[in-house]
Amino acid sequence: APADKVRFTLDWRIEGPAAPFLLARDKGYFAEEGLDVSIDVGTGSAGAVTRVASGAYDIGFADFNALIEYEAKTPGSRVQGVYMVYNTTPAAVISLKKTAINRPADLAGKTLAAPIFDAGRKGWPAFAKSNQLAPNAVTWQTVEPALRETLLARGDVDAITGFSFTSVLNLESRGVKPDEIRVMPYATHGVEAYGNTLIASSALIRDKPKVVAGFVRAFNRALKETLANPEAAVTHVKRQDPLINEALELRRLKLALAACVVTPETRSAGLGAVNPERMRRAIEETSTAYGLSSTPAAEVLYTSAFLPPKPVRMIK
Amino acid sequence: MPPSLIIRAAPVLLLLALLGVWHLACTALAIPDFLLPSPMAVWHAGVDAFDPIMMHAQQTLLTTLGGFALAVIVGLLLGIAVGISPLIYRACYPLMVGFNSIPKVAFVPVLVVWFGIGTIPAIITAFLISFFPIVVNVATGLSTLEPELEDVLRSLGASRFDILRKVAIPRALPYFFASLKVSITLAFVGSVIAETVASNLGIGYLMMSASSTMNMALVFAGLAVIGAMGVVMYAFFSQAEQHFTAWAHRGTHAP
Amino acid sequence: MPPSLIIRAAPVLLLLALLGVWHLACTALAIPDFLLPSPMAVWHAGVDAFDPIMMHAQQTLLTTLGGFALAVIVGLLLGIAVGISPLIYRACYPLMVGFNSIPKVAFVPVLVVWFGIGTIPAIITAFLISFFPIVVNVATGLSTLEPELEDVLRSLGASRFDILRKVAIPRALPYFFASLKVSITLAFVGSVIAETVASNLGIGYLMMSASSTMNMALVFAGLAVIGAMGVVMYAFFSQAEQHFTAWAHRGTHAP
Amino acid sequence: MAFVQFENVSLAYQPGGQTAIENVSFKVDENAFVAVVGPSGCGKSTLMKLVSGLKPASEGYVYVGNREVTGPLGIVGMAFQQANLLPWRTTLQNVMLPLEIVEPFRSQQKRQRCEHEAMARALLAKVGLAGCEDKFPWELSGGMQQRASICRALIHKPRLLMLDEPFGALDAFTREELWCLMRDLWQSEPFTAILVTHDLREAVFLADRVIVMSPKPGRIIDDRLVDLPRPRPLELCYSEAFAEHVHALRCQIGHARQS
Amino acid sequence: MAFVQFENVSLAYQPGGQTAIENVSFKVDENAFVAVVGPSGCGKSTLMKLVSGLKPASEGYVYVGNREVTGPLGIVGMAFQQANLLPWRTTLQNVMLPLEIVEPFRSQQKRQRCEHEAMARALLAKVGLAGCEDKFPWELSGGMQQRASICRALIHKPRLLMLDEPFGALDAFTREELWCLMRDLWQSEPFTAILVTHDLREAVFLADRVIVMSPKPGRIIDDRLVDLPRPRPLELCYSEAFAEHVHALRCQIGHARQS
Ligand SMILES: Nc1ncnc2c1ncn2[C@@H]1O[C@H](COP(=O)(O)OP(=O)(O)OP(=O)(O)O)[C@@H](O)[C@H]1O
Ligand SMILES: Nc1ncnc2c1ncn2[C@@H]1O[C@H](COP(=O)(O)OP(=O)(O)OP(=O)(O)O)[C@@H](O)[C@H]1O
Ligand SMILES: [Mg+2]
Ligand SMILES: [Mg+2]
Repeated sequence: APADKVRFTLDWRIEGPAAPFLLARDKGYFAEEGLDVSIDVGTGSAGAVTRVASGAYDIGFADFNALIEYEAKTPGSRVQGVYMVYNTTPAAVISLKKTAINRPADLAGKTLAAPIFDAGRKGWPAFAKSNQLAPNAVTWQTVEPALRETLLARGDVDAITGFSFTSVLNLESRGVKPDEIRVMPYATHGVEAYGNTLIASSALIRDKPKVVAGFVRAFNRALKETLANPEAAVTHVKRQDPLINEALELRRLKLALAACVVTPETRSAGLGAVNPERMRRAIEETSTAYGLSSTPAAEVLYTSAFLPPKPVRMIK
Repeated sequence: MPPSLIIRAAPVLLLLALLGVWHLACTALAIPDFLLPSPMAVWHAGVDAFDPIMMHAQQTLLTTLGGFALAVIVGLLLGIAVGISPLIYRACYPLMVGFNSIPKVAFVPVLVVWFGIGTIPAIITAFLISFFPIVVNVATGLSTLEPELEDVLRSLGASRFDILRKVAIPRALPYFFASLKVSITLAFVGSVIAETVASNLGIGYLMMSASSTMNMALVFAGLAVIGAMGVVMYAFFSQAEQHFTAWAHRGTHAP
Repeated sequence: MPPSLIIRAAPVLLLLALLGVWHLACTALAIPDFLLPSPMAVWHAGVDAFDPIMMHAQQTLLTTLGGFALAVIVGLLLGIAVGISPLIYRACYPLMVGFNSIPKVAFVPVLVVWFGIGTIPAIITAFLISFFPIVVNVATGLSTLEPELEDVLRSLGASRFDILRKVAIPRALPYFFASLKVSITLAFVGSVIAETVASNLGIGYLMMSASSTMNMALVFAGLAVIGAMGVVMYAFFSQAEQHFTAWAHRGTHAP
Repeated sequence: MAFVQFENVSLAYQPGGQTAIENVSFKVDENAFVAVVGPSGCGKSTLMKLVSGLKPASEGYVYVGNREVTGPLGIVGMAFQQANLLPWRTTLQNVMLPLEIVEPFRSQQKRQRCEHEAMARALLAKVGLAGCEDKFPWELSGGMQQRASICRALIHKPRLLMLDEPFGALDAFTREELWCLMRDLWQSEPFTAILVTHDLREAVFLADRVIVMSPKPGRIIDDRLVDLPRPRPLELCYSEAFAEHVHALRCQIGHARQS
Repeated sequence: MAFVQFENVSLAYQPGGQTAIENVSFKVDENAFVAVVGPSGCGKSTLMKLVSGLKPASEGYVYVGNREVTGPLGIVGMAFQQANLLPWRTTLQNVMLPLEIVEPFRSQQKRQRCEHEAMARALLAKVGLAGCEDKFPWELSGGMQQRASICRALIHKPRLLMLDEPFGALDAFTREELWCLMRDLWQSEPFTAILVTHDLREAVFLADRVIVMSPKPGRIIDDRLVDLPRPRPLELCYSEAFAEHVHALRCQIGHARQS
């Protein structure tokens, strides 16, 4: 039978964390499932959700919180999460040690820079609530993503929000020593939100569940291989985009895996799985933080139906 | 309806027609709101957020006009220099073309770091993006001056500056006004783009903020406001053009 | 050095001078590389990544030329329509101005949903951003046609189309070529911007990819390549202009 | 009905403004040669624009070839007062312009390109512009431009030839040569011609009838039959009868200017 | 030394190309009135451009007022063969243009605006253009444009007046009026004048000397003194001596065209 064509969109550019997708494609894991997957870069999670929801793409990789917001704003269940890749949100508040922001409480009255669509900035009320800060305790400075680390390094702002692995590396490339950086991940500061998930369009789930299952299976296999040997996985990133700095992307990949993929929860429940209780709380938390008018049900947002059997998903 | 009235109402009618097509397309093709909101949705979004939109629009208008004013001055001066001096023409033109092929958004971060977040980078971006059409058109207008008209002044022993002021520039005015129309639209683009990169104010910020909450109707309301401001500025230059270059358009009004 | 040689070498000399200033500024002010890399760093980045840059540049050049070709065709037709019909002028001009005040990058996501990411959105963006200067200049060129010249053809019973072809368009050529210079630069901007948002290929993608890993030298190398392509295209049109509008520039070559 | 007929024609350039010509009526028979004379600014060029349909009459009716003139006709050859050569075309290309527009030449254009070019070259040679075919208009002297523009008016053998001071920038000899050229062309293949001129000798030598206009507003104050026999040799200009016509016209114009 | 002096002057429009005038030498004394005649295309306008410094000589030397001419001088008033009025200025503004450029008027401009305007209006009235001050050039007839351009050449009372076929588009009466105007201006406040014309009667009536040129390439073939007494009334044109001059010049030109 001819391979099913699958249009897949990343949430962002070709970087280290995209390794499992590229690996699965290059090593023929998708092909083994009878899939012909094309991989396109994205411009952000919201864009990826929109792309899949509109039917322009079949499967995507996007922040679960963007999915929540999308579903709350335009109910209709066009997209569903099928495999929770990042068990925790990578969002974090990052500051320089010299500004003496040692605890979340020290943030009160400070200026934070972030793009207005940044997951950390949108999720800030949840972070604030968990750490007994008023939601309006900080002043926000809106900037383009690549600019926030520059402003922080120059001391124009006191802190930034961003994905920990991205911002730390960006700061280092601006001449900041790793030991000068303080990272406060949302995940370790009481925020229960999930991170990036595989999303599939409802139409695909309805019409070709086999395709979804095959994709997830192949991805799971690639993710485990990536966890086992990130050095080898990142070569696929380099192959896709020869311009990347392989060492840098390897660090980014390792940081991402360590922070968001390998967590106590995934160690016990396996990769891709979610805890229904936590999920309910996480959705509630995000809805409140984002100021959404409705709280979508967990079943609408996520289905575990396509997860491979637990043993296959287990990691050491 | 008498013909002159049709002509007057034409832009409004065409606008309504386009809105109608847009509306029909949205409903008929069931285009989801998050992709392309219908005109009604945009209208409601605009009305609901009227006050903030006006505040942001004011900021954008001011930065745009600031950048545009700079562009007119620099564009005129550079255009004159390029138009009258073959050396400057050869030296500067290729570089300006090269520079203008580059998306100005790439420079905004640098500007932000130097001038801080806010109005100044937006003004500079608006300037950088909009001066080139003025240069090109003014230079072309000057270099296509009929030598016969120039000779009238030359025979009087006029200085180069006199010739410029009395013949070359008036003759190049139609070119200049044509470039203003292009330039003002680019100035809007420039300031809005700069605002999307780094600003807490302006239509660019409003659009980013709206799109981050998937409020596409508000994004399009912002776009509509920019478009409207562009039209107002155009109307203004159009008046000026009619006043200053009626002689060149004399053929158009013939019965 | 004889004067003609100076004039020939002028753009290169000016370029070298600017690179010198840039270099000095970078070293003297100790501007960090992640903000504004020095010309040497850009050069090395460009040489190191020569092959991928060429591949991306080829993609960008092709999409740009595609969009630009569309823009020339549509711009000419619209410009002619606007230039000869007062009704179309009144109806379309304000809307076009409004439309062009809007940053085209706002439409790219919509285009992506319809056409997928890749070449087509980039071509369309390049087209959308670059047709307007052509419309404006062609329309201005046509409407400033001297009625005396038009009468020459009218007295022969020439059709409107004949008049257009034999008098109005040749007379408007200097305007047209001026607009091409502006338009090609905008087409590059358009395709690069679209590539930064929606493409796996092209200089725009390269720049985004480089900037997300803070390789600013590579970003600027990309910018330089775009600029160089812009200059090459300009040189091409410049040749065509000299060939087709020598009559209009006759004053410039007078001894 | 006459070939060209004006019925109470008035024209104001600005609607409701001053009239350039007022209440003008006259007829021109087919294949007649009519000259129009009058002081500067009296409306001669305006009259030409009305006949050729370049301007619509504000009042009254203009007929050409039994049809009311509502727009430019295809049968006219016109030499304007200013040469109005197209600066992006060489002299030869300028002269060949009507052949690209007017039938039947237009349809023959592809096949008979060489014949057309030969025609144009021959005509240019006749007015003394041999060797200037590939020069651009701005490389020609004033008189040469004027001659090129006469060629452009003649090339397509129009049924109605309109000449607006065609020889004003020429010396007496060239001028007389061109008089003879016009005379011979007209004699061999008659056409209707209207000639505006300030040279009364030219008017009398070439025309069957001379119309005299007065200024402010332009009106016709005399319509004089020139009954000199044809063919007319140049020596006719020194005859008694010729001088009499010229003198009479001169008095008329002098009169017109005073009033 | 004479006021205007040519020494073996040649000019080729294209470097190394055909010469428009070749090896021309002549002198014009201060306050002389010289006419230049010759067949169409013989280089009269070219000569004017050389005198006024608009074109540099390819060979030879041109002196005006004891200085070699290297570029346009400030002391010239020039009426071009084409009127060349600026289309964005009204007739009055066109006429006043030299006052905005030439000293001493330029410095007085602010204070004496009204006087200047009155001067221009008076001059326009003298050439019969009263009432047309606020019209744009394209609203004027050919002859009216030409008259406006003559006013522009005269307004700043230049020491050297250059007129290139200034009366070509005018009827005989207007033309004669302007002859008299020129004569009177020159008589009351003498200036050096060079007049190009095809009208030999005009040349003889106005000038002290008539230079005859021959074409291809332009050379001077005669330099004729017109020794008619001054002041010259219009009736002089009907005198024997006048006719003789005209006839002699006519023969010269006829001769020039043949060669
Ligand atoms: N385009 C125009 N707009 C307004 N008025 C005009 C226009 N053309 C001519 N006129 C006016 O109409 C009148 C007649 O002009 P016209 O050109 O017909 O004169 P003419 O007899 O040809 O004179 P000339 O012998 O000087 O060429 C003049 O008073 C002139 O000012
Ligand atoms: N700008 C120019 N470029 C090239 N050749 C020119 C130019 N102007 C004039 N000529 C040539 O120079 C010669 C003399 O021209 P000029 O205008 O001086 O003649 P003219 O005596 O004024 O004739 P006319 O009485 O017809 O005005 C002509 O052969 C003409 O073709
Ligand atoms: Mg006339
Ligand atoms: Mg001449």
